[in-house]
Amino acid sequence: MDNQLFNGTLVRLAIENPETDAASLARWERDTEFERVLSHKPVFPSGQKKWRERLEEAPDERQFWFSVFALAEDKLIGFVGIFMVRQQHGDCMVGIGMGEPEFRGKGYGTDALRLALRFAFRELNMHRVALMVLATNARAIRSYEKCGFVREGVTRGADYRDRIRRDVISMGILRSEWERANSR
Amino acid sequence: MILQLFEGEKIRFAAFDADKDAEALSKWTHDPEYMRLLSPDPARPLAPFHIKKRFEEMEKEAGRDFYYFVIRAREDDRALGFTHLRWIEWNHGNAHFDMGIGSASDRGKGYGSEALQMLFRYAFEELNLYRLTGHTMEYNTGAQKFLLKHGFQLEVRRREALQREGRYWDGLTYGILADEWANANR
Amino acid sequence: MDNQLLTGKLTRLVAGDPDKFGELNAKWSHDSEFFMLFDSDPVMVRDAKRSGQFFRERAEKERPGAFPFLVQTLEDERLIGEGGLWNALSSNRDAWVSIGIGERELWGKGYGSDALNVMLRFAFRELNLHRVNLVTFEYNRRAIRAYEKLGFVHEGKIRGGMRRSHQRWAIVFMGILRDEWESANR
Amino acid sequence: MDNRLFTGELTKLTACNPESDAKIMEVWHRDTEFFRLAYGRIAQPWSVEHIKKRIENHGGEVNEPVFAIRTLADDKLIGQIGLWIEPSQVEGFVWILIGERDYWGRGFGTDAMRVLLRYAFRELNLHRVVLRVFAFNTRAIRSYEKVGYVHEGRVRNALNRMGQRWDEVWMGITRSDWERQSAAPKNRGENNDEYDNRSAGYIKPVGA
Repeated sequence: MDNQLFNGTLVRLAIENPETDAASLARWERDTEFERVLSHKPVFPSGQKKWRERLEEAPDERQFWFSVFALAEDKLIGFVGIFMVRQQHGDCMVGIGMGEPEFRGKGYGTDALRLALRFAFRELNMHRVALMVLATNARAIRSYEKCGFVREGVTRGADYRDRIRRDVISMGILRSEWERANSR
Repeated sequence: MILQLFEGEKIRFAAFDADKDAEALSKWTHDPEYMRLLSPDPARPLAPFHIKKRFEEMEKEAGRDFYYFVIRAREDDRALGFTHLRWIEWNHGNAHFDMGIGSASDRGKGYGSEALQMLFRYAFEELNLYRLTGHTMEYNTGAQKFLLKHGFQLEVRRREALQREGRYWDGLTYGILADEWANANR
Repeated sequence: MDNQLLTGKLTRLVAGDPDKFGELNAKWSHDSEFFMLFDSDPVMVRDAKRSGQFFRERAEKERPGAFPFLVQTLEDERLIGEGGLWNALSSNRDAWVSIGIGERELWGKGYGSDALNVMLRFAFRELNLHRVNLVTFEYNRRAIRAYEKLGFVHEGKIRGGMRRSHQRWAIVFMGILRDEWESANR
Repeated sequence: MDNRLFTGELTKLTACNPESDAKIMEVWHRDTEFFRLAYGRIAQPWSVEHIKKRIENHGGEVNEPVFAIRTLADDKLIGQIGLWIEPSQVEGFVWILIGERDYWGRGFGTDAMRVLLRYAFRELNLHRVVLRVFAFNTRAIRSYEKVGYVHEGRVRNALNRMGQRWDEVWMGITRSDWERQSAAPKNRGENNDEYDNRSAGYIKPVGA
């Protein structure tokens, strides 16, 4: 049995702690460059109090959000989550955001994503995991491809910001593809 | 392209935090000049309790469609004022905005101008709105100059719409289209 | 535009959180004479917590036409009394006013009259009211003289309407019109 | 004083009755031409329950009177009219909708608006009344002009409807506009009841 489910090589996943995590989330959301890549909803600084309330909401079985800690420094650097879980279809989505800029582009995100996939396939017994990413977010797309995600479709001009329309790419990975990618 | 929407040079936009900001807003409402420049409603001093209550009511009434920012000074993070977008009609791309700089000593330093430019960018480039509407009063010549300087046009004059100091004053409505702002900033 | 709307010669009107009203009323309730002059309900000593709760409920249910104030001295910013304008946003353009100085060592020194005069200025210059009503008790002679000096006119009384210390007292009604106040303050 | 304050020449203003009115109004709201004349919001079908709640939630407060418009002849519910009174008690924001199509363009809306204005100026002591109307609603604009409203400006391109941008037209009527208008001879020679007599003093006893 794999008891290191939540420990990777560079990061570990932990359940969110409203007291401490809300402060970081409130700080990260002020970086709208980061926020706008992350979500299609209008960015808005909802503030620490609101984040605290959201984190304290009772978890439901359709979404599982984790805080991502850098192992060496034991520092909260981002979050990752499996959400929109549809048990009867074995389908879900994954979302990831590396809040601390100095930990981006160094493999921490990819490692956290791998842990989330292991959780989705091994623990939640999902059949597939999907995600959506801006066509212009090349670094994220490379990380997803490294984890075994395949492009499944494009919604043309779905993101509209700064008076520019951008495509949104949807990617997915099946359990079989994930098993193969990880048995090598 | 501007990537940071909430960080200006001299100011930044922050969420309203009842514990931190109710005190400052309450102090401003004790200045009749501030209250009378801000709204046609009867000016009255508000305690922090009332500030929080009003904010909750505004939030409940508009649900998600209420974007309220506290304007904070970057130098010492003190609250300078507020600005918000309200009554948003997504199907028409319409919104009303309001803005206030709390203490007289903070006015005339460019905080309002920078806040308005940031609000324009947020309204037209993040929320993709079509136009913005602002209101002021006949005796508030400062606000009128401010609005005209930033590209607003006078659209409606409601004759004798408010009464103060024993006489009637007109209510003024100003509007600006997204393209007009974009062209002005080309 | 008058920017000293809420400031008099000796006092200014400020807003107060329910807890602050509760704390002050609890303190002043131990001076039975004050409450006999200020209120018709049987006097009772009150504790700050329960008193605060009472004012919180009052604030929750506050109707738009209610304008409660605390009275603060200008020289040392002490909170020395309370009052307010009630039912002030009616189509009759009138309102009820109340004033009480809790700190007894300041009685008879003009603080009450000054605060009441500021409230009348607020009523006539900001709320554009036509008249202000007040009710007091026959034995409150010092207050009645002060109201008369401010321009209030006796408009009627309920003979023997109150019973206190084994005696019947009249409930006294007084009123002042806007132009009467304006000429008194020319 | 007069007990016919809420009565006009073709209509009368009555209290709304959520139970019976909501069923009738639900039919009105199926008609998107009506919906788009009356509201700027997104047109969508409203259930009877939804309308009942709207009636119950609005019109209770003293600063937000809402009336049902009924015909004098047969007490038929044909529309709604309401006022939102600014906290300063100086200005009232009026809105009117006539739901029954076959009563459009026959003076019923104009009559109801006249009754509302008399109520606003005589009973509520407002100083002025203002309204917004969409530029494509030319029939309503003409009706408001007949009643005495003055054009006060246009919010440019405020509406995005039927594939086109439309202005929002703002019209206002002050007490003095209204006194002048109601004292002036009626253009259609309607009879002059005591409310429109030339003497400014409406306190004068009836018929004196």
